[in-house]
Amino acid sequence: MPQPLLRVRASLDLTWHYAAGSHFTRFFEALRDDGLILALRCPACRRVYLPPRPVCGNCFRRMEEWVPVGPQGTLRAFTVVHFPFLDPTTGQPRPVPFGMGLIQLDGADTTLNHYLDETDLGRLELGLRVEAVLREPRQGDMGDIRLFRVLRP
Amino acid sequence: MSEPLVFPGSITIPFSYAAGAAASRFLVALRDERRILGTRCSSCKKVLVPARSFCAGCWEDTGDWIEVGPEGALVSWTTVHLPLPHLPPPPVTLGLLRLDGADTDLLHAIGGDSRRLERGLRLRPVWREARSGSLLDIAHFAPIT
Amino acid sequence: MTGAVVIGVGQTAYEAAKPHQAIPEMVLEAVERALGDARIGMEEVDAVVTASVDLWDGRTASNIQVTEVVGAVMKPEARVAGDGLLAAIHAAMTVAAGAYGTVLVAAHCKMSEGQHWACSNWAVDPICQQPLGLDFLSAAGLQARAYQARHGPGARHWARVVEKNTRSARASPLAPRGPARSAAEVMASPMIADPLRALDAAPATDGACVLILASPERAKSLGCNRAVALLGAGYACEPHYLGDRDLTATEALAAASRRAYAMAGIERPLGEVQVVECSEAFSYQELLWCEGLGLCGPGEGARLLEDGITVPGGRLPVNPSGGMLGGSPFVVAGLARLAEAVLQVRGEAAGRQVAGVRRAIAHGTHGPAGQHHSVVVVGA
Amino acid sequence: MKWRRRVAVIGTGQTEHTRKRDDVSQQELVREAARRALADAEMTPGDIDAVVLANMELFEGRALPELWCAEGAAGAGKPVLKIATGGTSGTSGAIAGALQVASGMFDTVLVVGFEKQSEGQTAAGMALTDPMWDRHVASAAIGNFALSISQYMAERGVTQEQAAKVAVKARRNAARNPYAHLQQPGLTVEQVLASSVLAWPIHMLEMCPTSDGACALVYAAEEVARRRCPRPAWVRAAATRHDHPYIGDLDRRLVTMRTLRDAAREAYAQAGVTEPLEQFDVAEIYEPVSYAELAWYEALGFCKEGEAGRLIEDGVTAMDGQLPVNPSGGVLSTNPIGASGVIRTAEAALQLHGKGGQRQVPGARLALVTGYGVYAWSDVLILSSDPG
Repeated sequence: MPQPLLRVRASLDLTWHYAAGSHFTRFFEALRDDGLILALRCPACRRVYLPPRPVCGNCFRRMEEWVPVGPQGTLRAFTVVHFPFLDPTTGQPRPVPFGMGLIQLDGADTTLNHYLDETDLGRLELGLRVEAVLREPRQGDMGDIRLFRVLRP
Repeated sequence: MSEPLVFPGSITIPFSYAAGAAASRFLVALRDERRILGTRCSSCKKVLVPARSFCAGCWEDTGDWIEVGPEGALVSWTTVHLPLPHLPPPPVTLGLLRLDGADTDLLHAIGGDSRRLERGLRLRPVWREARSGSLLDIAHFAPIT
Repeated sequence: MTGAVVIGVGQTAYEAAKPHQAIPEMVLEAVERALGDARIGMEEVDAVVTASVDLWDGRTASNIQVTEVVGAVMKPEARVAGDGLLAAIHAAMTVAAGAYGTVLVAAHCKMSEGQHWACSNWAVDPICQQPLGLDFLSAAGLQARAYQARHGPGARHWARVVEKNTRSARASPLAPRGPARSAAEVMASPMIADPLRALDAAPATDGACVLILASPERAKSLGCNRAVALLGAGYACEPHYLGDRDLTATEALAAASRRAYAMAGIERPLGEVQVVECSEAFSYQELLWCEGLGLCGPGEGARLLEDGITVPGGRLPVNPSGGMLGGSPFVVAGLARLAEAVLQVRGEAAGRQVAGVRRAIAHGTHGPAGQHHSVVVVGA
Repeated sequence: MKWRRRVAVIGTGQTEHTRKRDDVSQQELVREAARRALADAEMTPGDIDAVVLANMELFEGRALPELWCAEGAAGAGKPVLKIATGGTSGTSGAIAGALQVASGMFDTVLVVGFEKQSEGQTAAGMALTDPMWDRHVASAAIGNFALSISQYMAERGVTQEQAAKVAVKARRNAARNPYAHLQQPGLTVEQVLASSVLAWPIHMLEMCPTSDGACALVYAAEEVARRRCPRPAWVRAAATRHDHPYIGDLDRRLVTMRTLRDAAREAYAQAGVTEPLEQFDVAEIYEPVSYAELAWYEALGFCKEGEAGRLIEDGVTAMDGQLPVNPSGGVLSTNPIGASGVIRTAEAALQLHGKGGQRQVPGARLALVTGYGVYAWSDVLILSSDPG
């Protein structure tokens, strides 16, 4: 009789409360209160970063110049995800398929990875113009940008 | 200074850890035979409990399987009074006990009134009726009265 | 000699919580202080070693959030999990190897953001110890009782460690605001893991610590005239199951100390070192770690305190900064001890300076009941 | 190479990597690889001065697993530390172990990388990114690569067929590697392109598996290496680059891959390599998805921008090509994440040891190793039969 091989189950179910800090606080307050998406520009290389953060990684310079960007932008990368992996924030598989893109908001140098309202591959291509669809009413977290809508001519 | 923005977050992921052949045999012995097994290191001859496939100190494979206990002597204990998500509601007493025939101490829950615990106190395992092949098939060790 | 010197030290204040700072902002504060202290710009830093633990931070690859603030963009970085002093020893080895001239070491932790005891249940093996609920608190309770049973010193002696360290912490500008604790207060605080009471445990704190190491040659070329040498370093790990270990002996700490002392040419630390900064996550541990560090024989840690040797002004003050009981977070504590030891050797430990420090010992530990230990000897 | 003293790999060992190992715990899995590496180096645990472990703990829901698993690497009582840097944990662990020996603090170091992904939820672990910014959209390696591949295909004209050829090469090579997880000697391009799409354009058969596995290697300082090993694999270069913390920061990631480019530039300079395609006899590079291998060809200077597709089509990197890439089958065939970087290093070393068996590249003397992690972290090592 082969030796039975047992497994020990354990469910990680813990909570954290993450301090947003001054940069994210300003970002989410502007998003919630004014529907504005704020980025930060490096004083040395002039690169405009999203999300805002304490320093520019290339120059190691603190950044203080806030720049409103978007809400429109250009699709720089895209995919349609089909594999249902477990979403650790919900403990449930994330519903598929969903479209996802790297969006370069007008005025920003970095891109933002977010959902697209399009899941038909045939209707997605680089360079498409997209627009942020904001949640109403906004609550001051990343859910306030629900997804990006492809602007169809 | 305005109220700081703090985001609540949770991580919810199930895990399933392979006990491995040696620990599986140890856990099956708890489940099916209500026996506590150790393994003897082929080099230093210590009887290691819980049973395992090798001795950490000598890094040699263990050889003989030896039943230990079921009774043993309390070595150390602590009664946790904080409500913690990974523990039953407080107070919960965890102890290290040296089972008869073993050369290492077993960690387990200790039952009974924690105020009456003392070093060397003789204990015996209290088995659960429904056993699933887990260290928790022993509900706790209770003082032999 | 380890072949590395410390040229810069930066610490944030250690506070019960830093709700206005995200982790990158907190770490940047320590980085800027360390660069200022070393009088160099980030362009002078060749490589980075970070210390962080993913579950404590509640995220994967927890060092990625500090990549930019530690200056690791387009530079080498390695994350050593566990304790900041261990990260510093590894960094020193990379300098001694000749791979890098300067290495920035950064450790961070915000204990206020997660359930730290519950998280530590996931740091013990999942088969035989985690299901029973063992965590760093209960492991310490088991060790404290075993230590008392073996050597005698109990709650009354431990409480005096808390009294000493929380009073010393008042003199440190970096320690959390809060009152010094009398031994009586400690012994009146609620029992949390019998025999340990609430005030026997180091308070949960947030903070970051950064050190900048360099080769002696690079330090000279950078014009650094206050470099403090890492004279010796050692680290060691004990078996994992508590039941396999002698919780009253400190085999790993003794092994780590022997290696560090041999490198630094120290025979008797009590006579040859002028200050010790050790990582006492619990009151009784300062007594046990003094024994493991060879300051006294087994079981004699309490007597060192009673004889006034380890108090401020004593023959060998231990934790004039207040140590962990004074407020120093997981992961950061060991590196903060090294920072304090360097400040002592430089004579710049504001408010907590010990007279005439030529050599200091820094100690870091992590794991259940001090399973892993790191020891560093620093000197002028 | 300006290290204080020479260091070589004198022994390697790994487990038979597979989807799920029920017969061993994480600790015992580590021991399996460590025993084989010590046997290969003809050493006992007492001959090892220190241990370096590599593992991405939270993928299996652990914290500080080195404190439990060190015993599996004969670490009880010894100096032990763990390196955790995403996918590069294994190569960064390999670099850390080499630097520790070069420092003079230890004469011998045992490095063990390990992962038991069957015990957790890898994609969920990977998706635990910045909680404020992109955790609710994060889609792990598959989602991230799919995004970058759409840019790479558009700018470099790489086709799905060319990418599928990489997967075919990998899985066929793996068929000659007893330790590889996925061995598919008869895999065809058509089968790859017919397999289910995980995230466009990535098909199931061109994405790495999740594996249970461990890999160990023994480093020794020069005098020990010369005494104990007939053909030491000398570490001639090691370089690491990390990058910005968000995927969106990385400008056209696979197209530019500045971290791999810069790490390779530094490593080549350390080892005196000017023509990588000609000088290297074998390469073990870290390719979690087929397209990544093509992007790495360009970043490593094997070819000019846009020529990677030709390289794979002309068989330049096949076992009988000018520069065999991933005789082991690579990450595409085997991916216990914490171990994968150590596997790359060990596979390069065993080629130089002449112990490649059916996957041996005849006469291999100069080997390239790369590691890839998170969004764009890169490690490069160069091993050589010539101490330099």
